[in-house]
Amino acid sequence: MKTEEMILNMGPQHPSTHGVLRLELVLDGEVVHDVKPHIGYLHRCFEKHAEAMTYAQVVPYTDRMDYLASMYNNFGYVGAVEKLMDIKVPERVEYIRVIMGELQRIASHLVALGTFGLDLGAFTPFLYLFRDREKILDLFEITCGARLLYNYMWVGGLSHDIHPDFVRKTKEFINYFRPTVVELNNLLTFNKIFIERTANIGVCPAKEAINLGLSGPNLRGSGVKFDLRKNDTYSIYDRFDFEIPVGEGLVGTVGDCWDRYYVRVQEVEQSLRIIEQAIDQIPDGDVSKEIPRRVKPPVGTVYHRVEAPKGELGYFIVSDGSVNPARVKVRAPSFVSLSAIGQMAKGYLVADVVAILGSLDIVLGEIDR
Amino acid sequence: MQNYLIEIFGSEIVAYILATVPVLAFIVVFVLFAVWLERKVSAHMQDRLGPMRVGWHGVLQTLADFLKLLQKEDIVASANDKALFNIAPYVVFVTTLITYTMLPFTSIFIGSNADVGIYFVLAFSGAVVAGILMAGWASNNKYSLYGSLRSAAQIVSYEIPTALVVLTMIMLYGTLSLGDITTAQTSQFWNWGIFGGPVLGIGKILLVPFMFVAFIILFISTLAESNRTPFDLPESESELVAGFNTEYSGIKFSMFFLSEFANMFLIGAILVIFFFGGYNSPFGYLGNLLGIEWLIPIEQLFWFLGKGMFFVFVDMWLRWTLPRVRVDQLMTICWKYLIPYAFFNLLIVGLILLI
Amino acid sequence: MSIYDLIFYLFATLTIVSALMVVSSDNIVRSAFYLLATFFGVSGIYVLLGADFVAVTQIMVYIGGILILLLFGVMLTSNITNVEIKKGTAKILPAVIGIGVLLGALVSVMTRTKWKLQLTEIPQTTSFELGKLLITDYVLIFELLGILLLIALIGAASMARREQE
Amino acid sequence: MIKNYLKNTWEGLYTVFVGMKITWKHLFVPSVTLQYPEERAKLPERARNRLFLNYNDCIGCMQCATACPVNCIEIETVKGIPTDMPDPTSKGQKKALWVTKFDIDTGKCCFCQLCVFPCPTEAIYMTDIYEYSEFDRDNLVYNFASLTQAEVKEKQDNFDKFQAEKEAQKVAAAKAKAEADAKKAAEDKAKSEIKPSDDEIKE
Repeated sequence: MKTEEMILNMGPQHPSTHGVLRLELVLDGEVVHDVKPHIGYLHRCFEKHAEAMTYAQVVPYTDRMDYLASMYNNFGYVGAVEKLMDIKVPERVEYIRVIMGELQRIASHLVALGTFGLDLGAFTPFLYLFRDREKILDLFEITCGARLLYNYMWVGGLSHDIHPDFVRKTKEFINYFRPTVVELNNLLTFNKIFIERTANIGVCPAKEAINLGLSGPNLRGSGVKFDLRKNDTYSIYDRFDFEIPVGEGLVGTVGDCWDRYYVRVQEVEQSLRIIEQAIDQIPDGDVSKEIPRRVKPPVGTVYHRVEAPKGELGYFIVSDGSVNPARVKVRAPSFVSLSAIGQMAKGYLVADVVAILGSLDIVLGEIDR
Repeated sequence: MQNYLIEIFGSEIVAYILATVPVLAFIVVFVLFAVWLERKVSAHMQDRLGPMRVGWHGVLQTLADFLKLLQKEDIVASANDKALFNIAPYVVFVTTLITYTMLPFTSIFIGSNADVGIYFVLAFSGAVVAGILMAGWASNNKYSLYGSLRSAAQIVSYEIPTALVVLTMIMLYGTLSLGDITTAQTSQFWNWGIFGGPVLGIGKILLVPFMFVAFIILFISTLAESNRTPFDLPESESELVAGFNTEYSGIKFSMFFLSEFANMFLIGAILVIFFFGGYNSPFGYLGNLLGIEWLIPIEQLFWFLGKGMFFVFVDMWLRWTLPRVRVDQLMTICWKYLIPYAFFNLLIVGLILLI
Repeated sequence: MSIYDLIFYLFATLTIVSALMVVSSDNIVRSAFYLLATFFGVSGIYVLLGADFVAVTQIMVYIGGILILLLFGVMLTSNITNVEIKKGTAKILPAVIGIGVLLGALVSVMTRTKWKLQLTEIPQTTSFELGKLLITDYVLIFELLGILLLIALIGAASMARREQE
Repeated sequence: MIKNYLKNTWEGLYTVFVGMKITWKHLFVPSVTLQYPEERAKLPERARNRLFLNYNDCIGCMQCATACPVNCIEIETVKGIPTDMPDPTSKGQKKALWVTKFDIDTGKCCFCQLCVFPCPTEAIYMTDIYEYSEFDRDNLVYNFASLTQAEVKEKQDNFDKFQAEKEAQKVAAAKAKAEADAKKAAEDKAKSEIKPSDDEIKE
């Protein structure tokens, strides 16, 4: 039977495009033939802007890229500049950075898991997870005063030392949070309807995932055991004992939406493990000792990559020896993830596009920059 | 009831119009209450408080919202099919409202204890589809059209398991009339449909599990017919923005809203009538005990509304627990699961009734 | 004029006007929706005649089934609203003959029928009797029809199934 | 196949009940939200909200304005004159400048706190005030300089006058010098040509 293709614009104003993203869906009935993402609605000229800023002033701008994981954006940027300037930061700073980074990873994953549920119509888990994310934000707030855009990690150190209550409150949080993961699994992860909606949907085999350049939980969901914290270790991640969860196709095929989702659930648990190990080992010291008064790196280039919650976050910085960077290029994980949607969504239904988009966990602030 | 009203007013027309007033008033008040309840239930299930400002714990919040909706600008886009766009909400509302004529609220207040009873209810809840299709098509919006087509497919499909279970229950009671079905379950709660209804002896014990299965099937399929989560595909906000009522605002939107909530109570009422004794009290009436005759209808109203509200609450409870199914899974649930189960259930109940 | 007369005229007008609109409307989707009103009017008249079961069946089958199918077909066909609908008279002679024959038949039936001038008794509801008859006298036809519909159901389900690849 | 079918049915119903049990439990969990205008969360002491300037402590060093990545701080200063110096800061640090303008456009501010750290006198800091919405965008520009327009003018005039006096003094001195030189030159006419003095070039 000859049928006509229909073009449906999903977004830029749509409840489940996670921001201002426009997806152009080519449909045959409800079956998706092609998905073309149109981006740029949130473009803020980050890279160009950075050229007019001093190295220290760029940090608040990195906050605003992946605004759900600002700490990790800072982490990557300061790591890159420190590499360029060859600064060795104190031990205490490294430990605090790792703890903050892992807390941020949990917070980011909680949003990812919650909104994924929301995309599939489960509203309640979303609010439970946001309730717990709030607790992490409280931890950040007592430390640096901000809840979303921290500007916490500076080149060579940290803006504030941790709050005296921080260690106690973090331990309290870990104890409080563990049962929530179990509850989430009962309420959402192993719910039959949820499994039916996500298993065998948006399957991305390992080979294709590598070809597409996916990273982070999206790559691991396809069964590739690759994590920069282990494979290209930075900071002090080599001191901690944790596992890299990968998608195993527990309820469907390896690399489906459910696997990507479940990898995140498991990563939350692994992050808790890292925090537990690190929180007891924080050495004494001064966190602002190594902060240079004027950040003026020598002429040169650097590429530094970190395992951000959404995947491989890389900073390529060119220095011309002045106080302003000559070029800052960001390898944003969400951007690469979004580019995979065309291949992933082909042949599935409109409702699956929402599920696939949700499982990729994109943040438009990072895609458009 | 009608005769009484005709006697008072002397005119049939006035009497009939007046007889509809309590039902209409009930629906409006019920919807105001149910929307508030929905918000409160969802809020407390999500560790929130919900509306707290207007009145005690926000009981008047819905009234305030309703007044706001009435004042809103009535937006009709230039590309809409204006006549159909304007009629559609009323078609949906009226077809839902018509079904209330058959509901026995108490033993004395029943719109029409007609022989067709449940058949009438099923027919008109199917006719809602026409209104929804009208809304979706007249909106001239792809999301609305998708929503309305999905809704139509969903309601038409789920009529089959509903009808099969209704058939099972009709076999049990031997009548289509909802009033007669209720009277068949009088006196104590073990006469309720879920416990085998008026059947006596060994058949009653054998029937209980199958009645339970029938109840679950009817619950699921009527839930789907009223477009509630997990079957709220026509208005699934994460895919279709708001489905067939995307383009509506103000009073017309509130008409859809009214009919959705009226539908929720309707399915609750149908379940109660079939399985939980309708307006019958589970333990006998206080009015009989005290010898006050006028107390009985009030008690009956209380039980009927109370049981109905319980199922409305369960609907809400489900909505705030479950994710939404996909459109093809919706059909899978209907055709591959509910219909075969309902069919076998029908067969077995028939056999049990024969022995 | 009693309330029954009033309701009868209401339904009759509804039926006739909407039926005229069905054939005269420019827009095919609108025609389909006018058909809704026609069916509804007809079922109202059935009720007044005491055929409550037929009336409800009319709504169930024609509105809930056939009309919805029709609308589905119309809506899912792309560009249907842009199609020019021919409304002018094309072949006058056959039309006149056809209408003449039909009119003659109707008029002859009308004049020959012995009309009840006064409603002597309120028409009794039929569903109970109908149910009895279906299970006793016409049980074979009923069962055969049931099987036929079941076959149709199974056939529809198997046709709607996605092809295994 | 039948087994799978029954298993699916069972799982479908069972997991729904598991979920319902959880939400039922949460129905009785006390709410975690606050009724905002009546109840307010206590902000930690490091809370970063609206910027505030302790004007008396500001020495007009411009470091905050330089550090700001969005240029939301505008500072203008006038040099103090010996007879009219601004009071020292609360910690006794001497000020050399009158801060005639210190505007923070909170509409632009990105709450990065970068301006707070360089401040030598801890005059600029972030407060815990977070409700300051305005109907007019211009009202979001906060003027912290407490000098009135007249005072600013006065300081400017004073400085100009002072400058002019200084200029005049210098000119006078130069003139005197020049005159002296001229005298000298007139005296030693025959000796050499007059050279322009260094002072004159500098001025």
